[in-house]
Amino acid sequence: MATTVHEPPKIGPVRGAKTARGNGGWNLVPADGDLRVGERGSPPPASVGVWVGMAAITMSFAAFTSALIVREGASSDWQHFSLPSILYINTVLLLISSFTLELGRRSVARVMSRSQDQAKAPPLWFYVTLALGVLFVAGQYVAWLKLKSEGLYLATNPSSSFFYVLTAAHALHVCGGLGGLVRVIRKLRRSDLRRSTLDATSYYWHFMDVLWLYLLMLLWSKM
Amino acid sequence: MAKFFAITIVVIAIASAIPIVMHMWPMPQDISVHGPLIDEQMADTMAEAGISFLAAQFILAAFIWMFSNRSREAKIRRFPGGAMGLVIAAVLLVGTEVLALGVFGTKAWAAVYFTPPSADAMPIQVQAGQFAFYFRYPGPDGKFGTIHPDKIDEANENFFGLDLTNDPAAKDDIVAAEMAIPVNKEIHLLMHTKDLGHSFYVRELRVQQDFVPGLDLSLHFTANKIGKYEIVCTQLCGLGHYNMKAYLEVMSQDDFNTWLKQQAANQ
Amino acid sequence: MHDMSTHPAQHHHTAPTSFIRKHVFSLDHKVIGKQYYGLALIAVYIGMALSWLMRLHLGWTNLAIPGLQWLSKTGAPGGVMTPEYYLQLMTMHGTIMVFFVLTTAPFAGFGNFFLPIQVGAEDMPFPRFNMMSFWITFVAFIILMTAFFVGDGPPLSGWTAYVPLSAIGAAAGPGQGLGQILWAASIATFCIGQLLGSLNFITTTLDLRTRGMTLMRMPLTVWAWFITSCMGLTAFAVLLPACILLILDHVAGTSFFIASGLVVNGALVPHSGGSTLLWQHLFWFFGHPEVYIAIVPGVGIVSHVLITNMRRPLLSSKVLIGCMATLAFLSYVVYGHHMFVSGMNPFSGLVFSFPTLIITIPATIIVLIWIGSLYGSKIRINSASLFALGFISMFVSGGVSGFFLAQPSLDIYLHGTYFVVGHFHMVMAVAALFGIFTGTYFWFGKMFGRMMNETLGKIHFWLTFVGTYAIFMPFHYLGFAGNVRRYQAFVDDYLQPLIPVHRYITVAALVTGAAQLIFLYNLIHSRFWGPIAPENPWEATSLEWITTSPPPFDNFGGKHIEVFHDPYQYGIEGSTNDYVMQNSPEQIHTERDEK
Amino acid sequence: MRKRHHFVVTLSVVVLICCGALFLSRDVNAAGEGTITGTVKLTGTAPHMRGIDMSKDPFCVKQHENNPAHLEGVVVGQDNGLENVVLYISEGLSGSAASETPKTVPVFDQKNCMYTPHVLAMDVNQSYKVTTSDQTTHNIHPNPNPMTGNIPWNVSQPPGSAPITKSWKAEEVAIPVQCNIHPWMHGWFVVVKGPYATTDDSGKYTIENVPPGNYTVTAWQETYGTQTSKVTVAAGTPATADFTFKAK
Repeated sequence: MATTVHEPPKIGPVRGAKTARGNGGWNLVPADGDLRVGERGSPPPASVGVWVGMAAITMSFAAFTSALIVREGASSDWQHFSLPSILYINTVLLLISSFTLELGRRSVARVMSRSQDQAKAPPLWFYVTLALGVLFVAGQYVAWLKLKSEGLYLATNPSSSFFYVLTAAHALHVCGGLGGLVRVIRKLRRSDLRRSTLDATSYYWHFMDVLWLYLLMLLWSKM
Repeated sequence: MAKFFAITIVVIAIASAIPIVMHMWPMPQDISVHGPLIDEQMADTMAEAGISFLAAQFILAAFIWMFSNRSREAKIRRFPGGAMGLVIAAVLLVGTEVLALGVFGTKAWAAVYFTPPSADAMPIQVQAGQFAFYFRYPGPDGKFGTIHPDKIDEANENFFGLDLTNDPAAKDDIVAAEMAIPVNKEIHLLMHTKDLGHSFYVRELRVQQDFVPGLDLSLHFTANKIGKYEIVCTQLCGLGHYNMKAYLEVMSQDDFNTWLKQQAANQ
Repeated sequence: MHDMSTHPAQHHHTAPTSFIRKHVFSLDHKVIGKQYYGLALIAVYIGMALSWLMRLHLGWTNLAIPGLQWLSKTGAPGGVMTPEYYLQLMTMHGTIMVFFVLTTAPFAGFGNFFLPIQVGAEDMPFPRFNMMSFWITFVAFIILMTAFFVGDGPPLSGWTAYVPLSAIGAAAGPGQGLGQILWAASIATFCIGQLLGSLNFITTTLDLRTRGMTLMRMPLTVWAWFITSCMGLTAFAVLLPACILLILDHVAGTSFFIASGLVVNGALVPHSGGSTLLWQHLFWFFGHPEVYIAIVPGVGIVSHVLITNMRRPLLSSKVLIGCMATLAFLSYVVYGHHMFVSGMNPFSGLVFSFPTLIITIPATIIVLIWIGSLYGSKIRINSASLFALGFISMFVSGGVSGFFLAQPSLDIYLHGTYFVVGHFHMVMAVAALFGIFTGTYFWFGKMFGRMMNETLGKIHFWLTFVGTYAIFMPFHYLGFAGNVRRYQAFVDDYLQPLIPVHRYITVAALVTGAAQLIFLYNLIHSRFWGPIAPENPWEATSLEWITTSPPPFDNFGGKHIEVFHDPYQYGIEGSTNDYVMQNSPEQIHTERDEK
Repeated sequence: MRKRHHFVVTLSVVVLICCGALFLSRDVNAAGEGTITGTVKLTGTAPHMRGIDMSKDPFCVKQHENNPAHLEGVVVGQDNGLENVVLYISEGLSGSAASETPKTVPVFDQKNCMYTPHVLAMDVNQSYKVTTSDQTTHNIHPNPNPMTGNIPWNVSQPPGSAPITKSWKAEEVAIPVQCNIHPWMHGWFVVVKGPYATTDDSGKYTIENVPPGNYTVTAWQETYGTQTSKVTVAAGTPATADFTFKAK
């Protein structure tokens, strides 16, 4: 809201009269009480929104987890199997992608903070990240094929069911992240990328890492 | 308008209370040993809930009556005690109230669920299925034959999927479509469901328990009044849910023995 | 600093011109709010029609309802409802009402329209998400409706869709095949829509408050919507996975919920080892917060309207907010009280029982704050305030029956009877609807630029208020008599004598339902021919009243809002008007200042 | 003018003759069709059919106060005649004879909480009627084998509600029918191609309208399965095929 200038508030005539008692129980700040919205600007919505979104996603996966634990305990038909080793490669890919994204973000941020106009050409790192992300999803798919070849299908056993469901859910969210990344690159090209969008996207991406590490641990301990 | 509204609230409140006070649709007479605890608890709760209901509605009505459509000049007056007073009052009054209810309620709950059935309790198995109950008595050997779901064949009345050729325990099991129990004898009811979630509800026994697929629960109770009562299903189980019922006959020990002989003969 | 100081809300400041962008795929939170409200309106009348059919059938079981056979030939041959069709209608009634009325209208509908305005924002931070949120919800509604017309109709497993009934498929009963899948798909879609909505609500509240709008200066409605969206964010995020697992059990042959060795309709079910209670836990972990998602916005709206019409602030808004937050929090730790007799460990029954009883404390405080604030106030009687006061009465009536159901020992007797039906209709359905009516009569002018007809409004109120008591109080009595719910006919011997009561309820329901047509007429008529609404018809103080009715595209016409006061500066004496707008810079002396 | 007159007359004469010919030929055809008759008996002691406990539904109990209901897996009538056996032609039918579907509509009634008849035979695509004579709601739930292409259905019939008319589009011996509301209610739909018959309480049956030829007749009994025998049908004289099932 910096775009508009506004005059300092006029202080009106003081009414001496008493007001109602118990006026909501909060104390009156006469004027410009809270300036967190205004010139100094609030944390832009994107970076708040992304946290809220991550909270929701966390909740969903918490639900999946509790379902998994309850279902495992529900009966003795839980079949253990060894995770396809490609998962570990995928993990490394994802971690690296986070790193490259961070490099890209830093470089763009540097330009942004220096001058109004921002880097026209999106740094190479973004494309690397994109590629790694795609590789990760593809890798997950390979992992599925591996399980299929072992005769472990979605309905074979609760353990395999949960494996597919969890990996699929996570892969879907990663695809969302990829979408965001593409958007960032496009905006950079059009040079109307907002810092907050960039940060939000990268937070989300790192969150996908953390989530995946958690899932890997869960699967590793349960499968 | 406002005064009329206040009156309406009072009238509705009283009208709502009358059927309760007059016992127009009372709970049926209790026939179980643990029942009195529940009934007592019900009465206490009714008293407390009723009082708070009437009090709240009356005060609401009174204030609407007193303070609506006042002149613009009328002064806004402050509620004596203010918010904090109310909060403290609420926490103390309601807090102690619900705490008391909770503590005493626990007694009734414990009477049903925390006490193990006595050693000489009579085991009866009830199997729920769309949309009927079937009851099984272990017979002379006192052992239930194992249930083989793949052997369940209603067309030939093998409701429990018993293996009558190979399973000695199953041979003398007595299966009936109604439940008969001797009076003043503790019953240990083993609950099994054939297909979906159902529930076992006998108003007079003050007993309600769901059947959970894949999870065999058990109940125990003692009926102390002879008579014929209805067992109904209270867990939505499909199109015949409303018609899923059976009869519970509480008999004297002798009548029960003869009844059991009859059933044995029908097998 | 091109980005830090500006908000995306300002990035679509030029109002759209094309009809589609303006009224259909609009990014404007106000249009989206109206769209949600419209959806709820359609849904609520469908749901009401369903309840009429159900009531008729319960009163006169073999009654041929003319025309019903056109809705479903097999479901109602010659207009006589079959048992399965009754249950199917019941399921749809519950699902439509809970999801597409009680969640959409007070939360998504009014919230979308007024939350940004009341915090002085120009729009939601993520308008595209906001638009998607509505259209996804709309798709969910369409999916649910199609269930009426496919295969053997909608599912019959109730709005709780307990497994394995809902997971096994067509063998379990009519509608349990395709119908049930559509149901689960619809609810899953709905969850996504509401998650996007909640995301917007929370971010708006935290982020887009205008200059001077401290958290403690937000109107109570904003607080209510904020708390609700926090609940929505967590609750729907749990229901979504649950629905996915249900669909997989249904179509992909997995066994999350279906136990071993089930023989349904003479055939052994090919699943094994699933946990029946797992669904109930997941569902009710969503389900109980959902109850508060329905009622908390009502609490906010009612407080907002009451204060305006009492011409004084509440005794303590802080306490009210605290109570709403407590309710929200407790709703997650009490959900087990829906499962007292469903085979949980009896000890956990106790564990869930106490917090449930504790909930009555914040609820009581809320009521006491309202009643206490009524004391010594200057109540203005109009349709809005009547419904607000009616809400209090309903909230109390529905609340006290909670005393019973909170205790497992009494739940043994009352669980699964009409007592429960009476309880949740009173406290959740009717109370929430009263909240919606309150909001409608209060804000209609602001939303549509024309005032509603007060006389019709009052007639509507009297019929509804008396009618709902006439319908739902007897439900409790039936419950004490042990009348089991979800029965399409009362064939049990002990239920025969209760049939007259059901007939009476049916009549009451028909009349009260008819009264809602007055409301519909009032809405439509006022929308087009009502008197033009002034900017601030109720002499209210919060920000929605400083702009035109209806507000311009950017809410305040580019004018910059600065907030100097708490939202509810009423009862200020010694001047022509007894209130001070939230954005007026004049200073007020309170006794607190003098101390 | 006269010419046209002639033409009209001849045309009408020709038409008349053709009609007559058709009419007569139809007669001749019918006269040419034979029948297969016989008896189905049971040897050995019939298994004990357990009584049915209907105490779940007071209405049903009342209906059977004096005539207790029994299972109907094996129903033996006078001199060991086996009831509810379906006989049909499993081989040798010419396409036309197999394809034509009778116009009669067999009725499957729900009476006293039992299915009457217990076994209902019908032709492919022949429409049949399900009625209820009881004052309690019934539910009809046939479960055909999914492989056959017959579609299962599941509908309730409240007291006094209209009959349900349906038909099966594929041959299937036999489709179990049950009432979900009354678990003991079980019956059978037997869907066959071509002429069929069901034995009466004395085990007798007659398959009508069988064109002359050599056939294999199959007898189906729900408990004992099927038996076949070869018969030759000549115009006029009824061929006989008797069957004997052995009690296990």
